[in-house]
Amino acid sequence: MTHEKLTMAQALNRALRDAMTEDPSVVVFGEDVGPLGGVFRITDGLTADFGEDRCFDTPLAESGIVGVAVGMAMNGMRPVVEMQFDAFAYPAFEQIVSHVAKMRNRTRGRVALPMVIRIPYAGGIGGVEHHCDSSEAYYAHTPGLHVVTPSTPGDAYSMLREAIASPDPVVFLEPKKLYWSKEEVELGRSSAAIGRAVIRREGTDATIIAYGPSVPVALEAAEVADREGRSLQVVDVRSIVPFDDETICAAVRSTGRAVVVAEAAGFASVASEIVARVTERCFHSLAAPIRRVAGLDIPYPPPKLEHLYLPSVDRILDAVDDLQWENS
Amino acid sequence: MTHEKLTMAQALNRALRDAMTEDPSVVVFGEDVGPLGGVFRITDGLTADFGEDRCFDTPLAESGIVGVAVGMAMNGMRPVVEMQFDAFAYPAFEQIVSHVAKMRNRTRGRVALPMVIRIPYAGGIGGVEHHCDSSEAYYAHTPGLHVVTPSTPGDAYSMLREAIASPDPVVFLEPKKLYWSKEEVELGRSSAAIGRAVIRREGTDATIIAYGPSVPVALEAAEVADREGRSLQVVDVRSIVPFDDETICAAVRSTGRAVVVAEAAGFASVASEIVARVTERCFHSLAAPIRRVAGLDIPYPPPKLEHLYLPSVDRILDAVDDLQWENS
Amino acid sequence: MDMTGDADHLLPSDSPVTLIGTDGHPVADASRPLPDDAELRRALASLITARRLNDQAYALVRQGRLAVYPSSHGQEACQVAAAQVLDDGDWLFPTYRDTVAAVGRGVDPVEALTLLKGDWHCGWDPYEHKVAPHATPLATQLPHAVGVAHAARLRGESTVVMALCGDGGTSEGDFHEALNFAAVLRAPVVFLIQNNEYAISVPLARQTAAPSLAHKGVGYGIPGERVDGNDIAALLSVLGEAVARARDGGGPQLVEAHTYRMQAHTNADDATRYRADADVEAWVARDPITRLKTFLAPGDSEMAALHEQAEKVAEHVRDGLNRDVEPDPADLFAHVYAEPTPQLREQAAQLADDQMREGALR
Amino acid sequence: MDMTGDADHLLPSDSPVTLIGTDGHPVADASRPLPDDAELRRALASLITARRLNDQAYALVRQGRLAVYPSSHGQEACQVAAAQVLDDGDWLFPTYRDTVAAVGRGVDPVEALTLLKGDWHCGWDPYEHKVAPHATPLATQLPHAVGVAHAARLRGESTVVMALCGDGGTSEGDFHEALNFAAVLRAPVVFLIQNNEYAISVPLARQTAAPSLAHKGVGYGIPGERVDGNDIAALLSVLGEAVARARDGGGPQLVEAHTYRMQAHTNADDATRYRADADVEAWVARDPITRLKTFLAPGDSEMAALHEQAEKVAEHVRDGLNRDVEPDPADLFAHVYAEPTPQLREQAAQLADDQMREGALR
Ligand SMILES: Cc1ncc(C[n+]2csc(CCOP(=O)(O)OP(=O)(O)O)c2C)c(N)n1
Ligand SMILES: Cc1ncc(C[n+]2csc(CCOP(=O)(O)OP(=O)(O)O)c2C)c(N)n1
Ligand SMILES: [Mg+2]
Ligand SMILES: [Mg+2]
Repeated sequence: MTHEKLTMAQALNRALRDAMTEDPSVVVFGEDVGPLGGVFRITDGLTADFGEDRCFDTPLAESGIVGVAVGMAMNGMRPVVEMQFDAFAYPAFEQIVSHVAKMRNRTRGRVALPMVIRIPYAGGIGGVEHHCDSSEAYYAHTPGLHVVTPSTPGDAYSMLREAIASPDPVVFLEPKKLYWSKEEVELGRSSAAIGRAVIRREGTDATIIAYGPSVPVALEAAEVADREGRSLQVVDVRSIVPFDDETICAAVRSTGRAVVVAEAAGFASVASEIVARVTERCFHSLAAPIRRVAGLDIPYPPPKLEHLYLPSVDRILDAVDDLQWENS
Repeated sequence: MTHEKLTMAQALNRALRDAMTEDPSVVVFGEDVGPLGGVFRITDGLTADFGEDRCFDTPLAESGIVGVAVGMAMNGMRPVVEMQFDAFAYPAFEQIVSHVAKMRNRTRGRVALPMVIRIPYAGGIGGVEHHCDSSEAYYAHTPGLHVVTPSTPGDAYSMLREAIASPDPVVFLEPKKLYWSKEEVELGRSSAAIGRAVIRREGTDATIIAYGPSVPVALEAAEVADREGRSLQVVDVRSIVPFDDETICAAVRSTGRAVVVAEAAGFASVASEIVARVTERCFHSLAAPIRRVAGLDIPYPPPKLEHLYLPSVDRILDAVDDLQWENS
Repeated sequence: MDMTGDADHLLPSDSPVTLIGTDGHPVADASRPLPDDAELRRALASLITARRLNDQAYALVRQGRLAVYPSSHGQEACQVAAAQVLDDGDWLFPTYRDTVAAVGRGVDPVEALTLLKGDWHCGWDPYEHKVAPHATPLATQLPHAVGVAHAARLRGESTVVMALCGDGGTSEGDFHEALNFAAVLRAPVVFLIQNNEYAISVPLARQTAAPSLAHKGVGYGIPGERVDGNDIAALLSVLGEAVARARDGGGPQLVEAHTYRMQAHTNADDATRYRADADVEAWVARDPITRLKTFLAPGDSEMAALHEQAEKVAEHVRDGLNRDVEPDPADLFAHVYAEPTPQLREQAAQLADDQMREGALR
Repeated sequence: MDMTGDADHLLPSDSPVTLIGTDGHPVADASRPLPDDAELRRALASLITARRLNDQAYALVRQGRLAVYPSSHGQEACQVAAAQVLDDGDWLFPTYRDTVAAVGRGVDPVEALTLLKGDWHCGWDPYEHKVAPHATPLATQLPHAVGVAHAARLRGESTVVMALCGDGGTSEGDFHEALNFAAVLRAPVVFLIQNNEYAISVPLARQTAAPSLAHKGVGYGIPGERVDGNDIAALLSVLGEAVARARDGGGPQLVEAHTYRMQAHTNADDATRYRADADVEAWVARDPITRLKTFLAPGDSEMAALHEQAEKVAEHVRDGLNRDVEPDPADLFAHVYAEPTPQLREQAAQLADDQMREGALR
C-alpha cells in the first residue's frame, strides 16, 4: 500500500488510472473527457496515456452516452461514463431508470451491467442554474442502482475503485465543491465502503447523519458545538444504496437524538428516507423526533443566494437545539 | 350542478371536454390521443368534437411533446398532454425537471406555465414491464411542480378541471387500475382539492394514509379491520404537492397510530416523506413508529408476481397489528 | 472549414428496392441479382413457421394464455431476413414486435413469449443466441446496439449488430443519438426500420414529413436504403449487403423496409378506429409469403413438409404456454443486484414470512 | 405506399452562401443579391456594439463582477443577423452564448448578464422583447420554440420564431424531436445553428459524420442551407428569406452558419488544451467586422460615432454590473408557484427567523 497526498479530483483521476491499468476492459467516455480531461480534469491525461480507444470524447448526447455504455457493458466492457453536471444527466434518465437499473433483473441475472455513471453534483461553488442539483433521490428511489457519494479524497479513490469493480451499475455522485479538498490517500484496492457508513467523529449527545458535500459542514458544526459543550457524533452515510442501517441505527441509539443533513430539496428525498427508516427502527430510543436540515423546496437558487439554501453550521446547530433537551 | 354516473375514465374525458368548451386556449395532444382517443380512451371523441387544432396526435417523442407544451404554455395556451404510460414519461424528464418545474421561478413569475401532464400510472392491471411504474416520487421531489392523484371518479373530474385552470404546471397521475371504477360525479368547476387531503373513512384506533391506487385497498382493509373490532381512519392524500399537513397531522394525532400505504418502491419515496413529516410534527402523539406498506425495492415485477409487490389488505392489517397495541 | 458536403452516396434509391414483384415474378429491371435458391428456400421455411407462430400466439391470447401479443403478421419477411443475414457471432436487437426475428436467431419461441405470458420479463438468455431482450421503451435499444458493436470492434471482433426499430420509434431522441454515435464511432450496426405505416393509431404522415425514413441517414452521414419489406429476396439482398459492408469496416447503414401491419397493434387495440378495412385488404395482395411461394413454386410435398415443421413449432408453443409455471417469489429479490442488499434480504424474509402465515391460514 | 422521395429541394448548396468575401469585396458569382445599404449599415452598428459588449463582459469577468462569460467574439455576425431579420412580433430563443442576439432584440445588456452575474436566473422579461430566457441545457429550447410558433399559428398570428443552437447541441435528442415536430406541424421556426467548430473541446468531426449540419434537415423534410457565418450580408439574406418563407406558411427551415469561437468556451476554459493558436489566428482574417467595414468603407466620423455608441453601451454595462444588488431572500419562495405552498411559507418564515437571529447576533 502506498500513500499520497491528493485532492479529491486527483484521487478520482488516480482511481481511473489504476483501474484502467489493471483491467483492459475499463473504458472511459463522455463529453470533453478526452484531450481536455473533463471540465473538472478528473480524466486528465487518460487519452494521452491509454489511447483513444480507452478514453474518448463522444457526441454531446447523454442518453446516447449512457445507452452506448449499456451496450458495451453487455458486451464485456466496464464503461465509466461522465455526465458533465448533475442536471445534464436528466436527458439520460430513461436509459438509467428503464435499462441500467433493470437489465440484470429483466434477464434473471444473465446480463449484468458493470458500469459506473459519474456525476459531479450538488452546489456550493457559485454555479449557475442546472449546475448545482442534488439529484441523488431520483437514483436512490430507483431499485437496481447502487448510489454512493464520497466525502473525502480517500473514499473518493477507494469507492471509485470499488464501483468500477462492482458487477452492478453504480451511480457515483461526486460532491463538486469537495474536488479541491486534500488529504493523504491510501492507494490500491482494498476498501469495502459500498454498503458501509462510517463514523467520522465520535460524540455522545446527538448524531448528525450526513453524506457527500454535507459531511464537512456537519463536522464543522460538531466542532462548534463541542466548544459550546455539546458532543455531536457525525456519521457519513457514503453509500445511499445499499444503506447501512446497522451502523447508522446503532449510532442513533447511542445518542438518542439525530439530525439528518443533506443539500437536496427535502421533500421526498434521501433525507426523508433516513428519518423514516431510522425512526421506524429506533423509535423508542429517540428522545425527540429526528430533525432534517435539507435544501429548501425550491429550485437551486442563483449564486448570490445559495448560502441561504445550503445546510449551514447555524442551521445544523439550530436543529440540534430543537432536539428537546428539556426531556433529558 | 349536475350529476352523472361515470367511470374514472369517463370523468376525465368529461373534464377535458368541459374545460375545452369553456376555454379555447385548452389544447390536448400526445401519442394516439386523436382519432383513437388514447389507449385508455380518456381523450375519446375530442378530435371529432373540437377539431384537429384542439386535440391532435403528435410524433412519438415525449420530450418533444412536453417541450412543445412548454412553448405553447409560454404563448397563451393551456396544453394538456398525455404520456401514454408512466415509464414513457422518462424521456421527458429533463424537460419536466429543468423547464416545466423552473420556468416561473427562473423568470421571477413573468413566464407561467399553465400546463397539465397527464400520466396513467401504477400497477394492478397485469401490465408488462414499463407499464406499471409508480413514478410520483420523481416529480414530488422536484420543486415547482404540483403533483396530484385522484382516487375516485368525482375527484378525477374536479381535480383535472382544477389542474387545467391552475396557473402552475400540474403532474396529474391517474391510477390506471381505477379507470373503470364508477360513481356518481358532480360536474362543473367548484372543488379546491389541490392542496387538500380528505378523510375517506372515520376511525379511532389508527390512521391509514394512502393515495391514488392504494385508497381502495386501504378502505378495504379498514372494512376488514372493522369486522375484527379495530376502527381504522382512512385519509386520502390526493394532493402530494402541495401537501396537506394540517388535515393529515390532525388525523394522526386523533388516533396516535399510523400506517402509510403507497405502491411505489419505498426507498426515498413519497411514503418516506409522509412518515418523516408526520413524525416530525406529531412525535409525542405517536404510540408507535409510523409503519410503511409500500412497494418492494425491486423493479415492478411481471404480472404473475405483482400481487406480491402491491400493498394488500393483509400487508396493511399486519402493519396495523405491529403498531404496538400493548402500549395502549 | 468547408466539409465536402456530398450527400449523393448517402441518399436512398428513388423507390424501394424490389426483386420479386407482387405478382411473384422477378421485376424486369432489378438493380441487383436475386439471392440464390437455397437462401430463398430457407427463407420460405422460416416465413411459413413465422406466420404460423403469429397465428398461434393470437389464438393463445384469445384463450387467455398470453396477456397480450403484438403480431407481426404481414411483416414476417422483414424479420426473417433480419435474422437470416446474420452470422452466429452477430447480435440482434429486437423490439416487442420482433418475436419472429428472435425465433429466427434460435430463441425458443416459448421463451420468446415469456414476457407476454407474464411469467418474467425476458425469457431467454441473451448471450445464448446473441439476441437482446425485447425492448419496450421505443428506440432505447438502438444505443445499446451501438455499444455492443463498438465493444466488439474495440476488441477486433468481426461482429455486426442488427438493430430493429419501428417507423414511430424514429421520432424518439434515442434514434437520433444512436445513429449519430454509430456514425461517429463507425460502429458496425445495421439499423432496420420496419415502416408498417402506423405507430399504434398514428399514420406515417403525422410521424414525419421526410421524403422517406431512409433519408434520415443523410443527417448522420449514414447511407440509407429503401426496400420492399414484403419482398424477402430484396430484403435478403439489401440487408445482406449492409451487413457485409459493416463487417468490412464500412460503418453503419440505415435500411427502411416498407411493409404493413395486417393486424391491430396488439389484441388490445381496435384498428378500425383509425384505418379502413379496405386499406388492409389492399395489402393482402402483397403478402410476403404468397409472393415467395409463387416465385419458388414449391411442390405439394415440399409445402406439406414446411407446414408440418411449422405445425410442430406451433404445438411446442401451445404446450409450453399451456404449462403453468408457478413463478418463485424468491426470484423477485434474487436478480436486482448481484448480491441482494440488506434491505432486500429483509423484504424477502418478510414476504416469505407473510406467505407462510397465509399458507398456514389456508 | 411510396413516398415521393425527392430530397433535392431540401439539400443545402454545395458550399456556404457567401456574398461578401473575406477580402471585403462582393464575391463574383453570388447566388443572390446583397442586402441594401441601410440594412448593412444597421448591421455594422450592431456588430461594433456587439464586439464591444463581448470585450466588456470579458473584462468584467477578470474584475470579478461576472462569474463566467461565454463569449461570442467572432460569432457576432450570426447573432446580429438573427436579431435583425425578425419583426417585433417574432420570438428569439437564445442559448447561453447568445447574449448579443438577445441585446439585438432590445434586451438591456445588464439584464442579459443577470444570470452570469449571479443575481438571478433570467434578468429580463421574456415577453417585453419576445426573447426567451437563455437556455443552458443544450437543445432543450428548441421544442419550446416550436411550441411558441405553433401556438401563434393556431391563433392565426404571423409570428416567426428564430431558434438558436450550437453545433454540439445538434447531437441531443431534443434537436431531433424539435425539428421533427416543427416539420410535421409546419411550424414557422427558423433553426439557426452557429457551427463554431467546437463544443467546448470537442471538434465537429467527433460530433458528426454528416456532410454538413445543414444536411440534417433532409431527415425531417426541412430545407437546409449553409451560410458563411462571418459574412453578415449572406446571413441577412439567407435568414431573411427563411423568416419570410416561414411567415408565408412555408414551414420551418434549418440554417447552418459556419463560424468560429475566437475565445475559450468560457473564461473558465483553457482552449490551448484542444486547439492550436494557429487555428485561431487563421480566423482573424475572416473577422466579420473587418469584412463588413472593408465593404462599406465608412468614413472616420461615421466610425467614431459607432464606437461612441458602443462605448455608451459598455459604460452602461460597467455601471450596471458594478452596482451591487442585494438579492431579496424572499424572492427564493415567491416564484416557485403562483402562490407559495404552505410548506414554502413555513420554510420562508423559518429562514426569515434565522436571518433575524443572525442579524441580532451581529
Ligand atoms: C418511449 C415510449 N413511448 C411510448 C410507448 C408506447 N408505445 C408502444 S408501441 C407504440 C407505437 C410504436 O410504433 P412503431 O415504432 O411504428 O412500431 P410498431 O408498433 O408499428 O411496430 C407506442 C406509442 C413506448 N413503448 N415507449
Ligand atoms: C444537456 C447538456 N449537456 C451538457 C451541457 C454542458 N455544456 C455546456 S456548453 C457545452 C458545449 C456546447 O457546444 P455547442 O452546442 O457547439 O455550443 P457552443 O458552446 O460552441 O456555442 C456543453 C457540453 C449542457 N449545457 N447541457
Ligand atoms: Mg409502425
Ligand atoms: Mg459549438
